[in-house]
Amino acid sequence: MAEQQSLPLGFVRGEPVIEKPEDLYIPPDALEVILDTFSGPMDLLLYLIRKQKLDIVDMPILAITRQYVEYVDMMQELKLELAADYLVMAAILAEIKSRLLLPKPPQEDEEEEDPRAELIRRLQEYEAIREGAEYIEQRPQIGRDILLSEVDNNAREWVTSVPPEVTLEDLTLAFSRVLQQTELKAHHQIKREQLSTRARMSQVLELLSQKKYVSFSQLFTRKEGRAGAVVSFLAILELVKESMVELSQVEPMSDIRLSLRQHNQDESVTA
Amino acid sequence: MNPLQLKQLIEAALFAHPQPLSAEQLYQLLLNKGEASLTAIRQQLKELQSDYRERGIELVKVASGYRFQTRAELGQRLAGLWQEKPARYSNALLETLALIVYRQPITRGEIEQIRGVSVSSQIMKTLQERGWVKVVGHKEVPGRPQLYASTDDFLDDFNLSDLSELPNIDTLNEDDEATAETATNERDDS
Amino acid sequence: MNPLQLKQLIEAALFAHPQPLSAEQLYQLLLNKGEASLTAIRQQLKELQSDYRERGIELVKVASGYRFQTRAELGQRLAGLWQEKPARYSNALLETLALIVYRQPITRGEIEQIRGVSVSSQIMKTLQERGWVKVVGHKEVPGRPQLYASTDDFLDDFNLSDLSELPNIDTLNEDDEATAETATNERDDS
Repeated sequence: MAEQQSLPLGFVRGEPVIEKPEDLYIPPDALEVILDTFSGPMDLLLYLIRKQKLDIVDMPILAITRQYVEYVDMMQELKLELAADYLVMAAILAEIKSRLLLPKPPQEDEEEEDPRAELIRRLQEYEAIREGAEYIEQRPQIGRDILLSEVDNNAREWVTSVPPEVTLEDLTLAFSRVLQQTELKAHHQIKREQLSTRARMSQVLELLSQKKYVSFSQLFTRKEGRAGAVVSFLAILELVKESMVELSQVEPMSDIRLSLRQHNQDESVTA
Repeated sequence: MNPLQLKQLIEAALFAHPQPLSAEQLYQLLLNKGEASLTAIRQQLKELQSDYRERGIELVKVASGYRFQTRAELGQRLAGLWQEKPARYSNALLETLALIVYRQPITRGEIEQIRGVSVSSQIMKTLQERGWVKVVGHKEVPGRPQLYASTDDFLDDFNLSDLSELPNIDTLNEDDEATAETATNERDDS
Repeated sequence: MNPLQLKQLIEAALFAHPQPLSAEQLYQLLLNKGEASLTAIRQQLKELQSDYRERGIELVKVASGYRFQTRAELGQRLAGLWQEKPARYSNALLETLALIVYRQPITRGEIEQIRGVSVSSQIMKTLQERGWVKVVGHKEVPGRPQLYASTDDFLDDFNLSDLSELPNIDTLNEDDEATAETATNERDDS
């Protein structure tokens, strides 16, 4: 970009403010703009170096330090909320400057001993990252340069839902959790019957929901043997006890009939 | 703007815009004055429709304008893209199921009493839709609550031929009160 | 399935699916056993890319797969379709992102050291919310700071299929002149 050389430091009442290299002067109003513009002390430092069209390795530490400190002082004077990081950098610069001013004259061929070396390395790394940031920024971005779409389709109508899997282990674990919970409670009404009895209770109830009556003897089959008969008998007793079924016998010695317990009109009003 | 550029622009706009766009909207939203006529847009829309005639998507005109959509015949095949992995059932559902299986026939109120929390209608609905649980009657107490039991489908799905094959995990053996009330047949619990 | 049918199916799937799809995903989600090979899918993807070479939308490969998208050159013109301007990211955010992308895995402390300024939590939050950055581990130094890296979503959102597509930044300091000239012109965003 061509306007790079006359890059304004900021804008005061619409007028661009351009820094004079010799005499640093920043109009107060521009400072907030500056603070927003620089992403940190490294950015400001890099800016000051480039301002003089110098390479990082040739950084004139005295001049740069003076300018940097002037910026920072100005910011502080104006009581702008200045990140402490700017002061840290000022201290680093001051330290380098003082080391350079020590009587030991710096030699051209002793680059490693240059007190600026560490800062230069950091600036170079920072500059590389700035470049990387720019590469990223210039990439075609979703939403800015590139748009995506989910084109209308009727596919969802065809999606069948797959119900979750449950294993027997999941189920027994769930049951033991329930049992543990109930054990923790002081008293509970959980009754412990053999599962076969409970299952038989369900079967009898189901039978009764289809037929009005089921004869007692129908509930016992020879095939099941003695154990089966016990299960059926206990199931019937339990059903009677829980007021789910009624037993009736028309006359002595006739077959006992099971029916669903007739529900009491008065009781059912509650709902 | 030459016809090819115009076509590309219209194509991209219709692709990216979530709602259908009419020729007039395309004209107003995309073009500066004098760049192309409405007629030119209509012409390109026609060309686009023909370009996509043999493709997996088509450009159709609906009431509010033009839009791309996938070819209807492909819907069934594309369903695979949205076929979700089965989720997991909540603990609440599993515990409810476990209680119905192990304590059937049981009312919702009894399940709630044991679990100490209310059972959502959604859970009962899910269990019944899954075919694992059914209503086998009503308990003759006020309100005549439904009695739930497990189904044959439940046995099939869990690869059981009979409920007695379920692991016995009664941990309340030492509970005297409960034992006193217990039927004592076929004791095989440890 | 003949090649044309396969191509149409892939095309429709990529148009309809909100996220990119890899050849493997297309194979798994769309096809029944024996209908077409993975190689056949790759072949059709190649053909589709060439079919769309001259169109307003293009088929590109990004990190997580293939997707159709509008041609980048049209982005500015298509902006007319939307009221809102896309967000611009601050230099601070872009520098932080660049450090994570180019110097990953990296700790927050290392980012702060290079940038010379503390990294605001807001920036890290934004980067993570966008899904561009994730924690990949901890550095085994006192405090075990988190190590950040870039994600596939970052690559997808910046139209990259691989990090190596980004220009190298480590050669910069060798040609001094060029760098010093170019890097300052980002300032005029006031």
